Amino acid sequence: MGVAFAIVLMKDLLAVIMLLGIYGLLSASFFVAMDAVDVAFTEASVGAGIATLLMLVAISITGRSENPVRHKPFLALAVVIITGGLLIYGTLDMPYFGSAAAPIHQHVAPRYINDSMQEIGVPNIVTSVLASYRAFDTFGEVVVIFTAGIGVLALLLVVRRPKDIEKIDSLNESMHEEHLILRIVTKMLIPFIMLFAFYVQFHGDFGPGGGFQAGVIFAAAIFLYAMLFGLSTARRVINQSLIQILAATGVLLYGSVGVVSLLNGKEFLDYSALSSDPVAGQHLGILLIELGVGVTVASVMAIIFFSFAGRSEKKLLQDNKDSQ
Amino acid sequence: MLIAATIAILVVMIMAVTRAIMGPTLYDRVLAVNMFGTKTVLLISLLGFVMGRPEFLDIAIVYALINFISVIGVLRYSDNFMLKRDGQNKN
Amino acid sequence: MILGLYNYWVVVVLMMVGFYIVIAHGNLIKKIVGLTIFQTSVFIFYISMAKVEGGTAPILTDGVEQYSNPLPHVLILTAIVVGIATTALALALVVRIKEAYGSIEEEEIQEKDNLDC
Amino acid sequence: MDTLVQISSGFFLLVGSFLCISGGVGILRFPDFYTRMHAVGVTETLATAMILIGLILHNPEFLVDIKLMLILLMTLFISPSASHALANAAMRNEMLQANENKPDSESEQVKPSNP
Repeated sequence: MGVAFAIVLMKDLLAVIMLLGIYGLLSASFFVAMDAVDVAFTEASVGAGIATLLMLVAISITGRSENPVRHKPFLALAVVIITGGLLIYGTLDMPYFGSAAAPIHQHVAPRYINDSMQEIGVPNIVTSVLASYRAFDTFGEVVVIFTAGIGVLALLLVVRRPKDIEKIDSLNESMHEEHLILRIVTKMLIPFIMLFAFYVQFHGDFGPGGGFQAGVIFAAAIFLYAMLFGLSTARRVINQSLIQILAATGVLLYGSVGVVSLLNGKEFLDYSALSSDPVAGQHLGILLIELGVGVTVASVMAIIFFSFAGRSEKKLLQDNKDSQ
Repeated sequence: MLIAATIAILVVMIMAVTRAIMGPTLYDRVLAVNMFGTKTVLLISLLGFVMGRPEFLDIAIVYALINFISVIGVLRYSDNFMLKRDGQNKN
Repeated sequence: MILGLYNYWVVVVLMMVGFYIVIAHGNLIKKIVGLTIFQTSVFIFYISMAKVEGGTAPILTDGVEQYSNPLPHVLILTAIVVGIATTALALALVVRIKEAYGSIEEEEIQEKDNLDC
Repeated sequence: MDTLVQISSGFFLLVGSFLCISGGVGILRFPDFYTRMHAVGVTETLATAMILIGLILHNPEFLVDIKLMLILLMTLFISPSASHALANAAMRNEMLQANENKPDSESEQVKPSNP
């Protein structure tokens, strides 16, 4: 909470973003304390890692200082205090924290907790709800992520001329001379990170993890590589059109699992149609759609990062041109 | 003993946050964030033991990795700022 | 036992901090940061509702009877990833605004718009 | 034997906590960036290692031990290299500023390092 207050007061955007990183870490440890391990997993990789990075790249383009607030903030403060007061008044009717008799725990949750083992056969309830009971919902979310990826690509796509690439390369080389130790450590770490991402992907049935987290971790490995070895190198390693196709492939994989179950005479995304044994079918279905989610998330995150970093390099190049 | 260690780490986390808020320079802040991340890794592992389900250490591994990545990111993009200023000062 | 509601108060305070940033600051990046704080407060709200006293993480093992409610976890898990995607989109828009207007301060952008008409 | 392991685990945890606290005091009280970096270095490697070793001794389960060791190994890889990068960047920045001798509007000056 204190961190949030400090964010209000800070003028230097870089410091704000650093505090945002701390805020993400804090809320993630809060989620662990609240037993939401899957959510903590996601928040750790997304809120503390990716969000901070994207913000950093964005402010490296837009500049880091904030203008002082010129008008008096009293009106805003009044609005905020009144709204907050009303909300707090509203909480007086809420069930107490941690009480097992709260209405939220009465309706569908007991069914998930009691029956999901027989119906789905996956120990991690979060995964079974995410990928099976509420699969349609998750499908919508994957499509949203995909759309956001397309949007970022449409907004920030930079066409790179070969001449520019050479300049950027020389710029990068001068910058990376000091990064020798980091580069070596990173070289050792990246295979490990990718392996870990696969572990998270396929272990999601039994522990915290799943497609969303694995995708983000995989993308984080790509970010690390791109940051330390230069964007052009990373682009050579990871083909741009390939990840664009992969992003679409993930969504299609997800959707086609649903269509297959539809063709087999069951409802959309009802995996028991995939195999003669319903539980085996559920396993197969969850595996496939988690794979789809993971592929989509990883490639969309990579697309977003590459677009932002490409813009940032272009800006850097222009600045250097202006100053010469 | 586990609880004592947890409390100690919480105290240190508060100290790191103070430094991150006060921090006169950018690097102090990065340092504090880095320290905070490491302490979070420890806190997660300890919390797992305190709550009696220590099989969730995967989260701690992710934290360690993400922490590293974000520190590198901060340094890399603050390098960009430096380069920019460098370029401006040359003319 | 009104103190049993403290989790909601924390959420409300965080939410209001985010809200204040969004309405009182002119810098667009700062606004996005405010939105992120707001968003996280909603996450905390859901997750704290899911917590059951004496419960444990919703991963089935032998010998544990009381689990926390898995449903909010699912909703928030996807919400976080969707949140980062939308944040990225917002940042992309900010970058384009910067390139088009040369500024990311709300008032300066408005002034430029007024000049244009 | 069992009590011995428990006692040593408690000892490691205690030492780790003490080192953590001392590092925390260090990061608050030390006068400039490089000394603070030293304090953080102590907490990041030694204290982390101590606490993780304590946890490894505390826990008999094999898989959990492996994961803890993995975390330990990674911290031992990651934090020194991160600290190195940080110190390197700070050094370079300071040198840049010393060369230019230009007052910096953004709050980024590293204070001269004589306490």
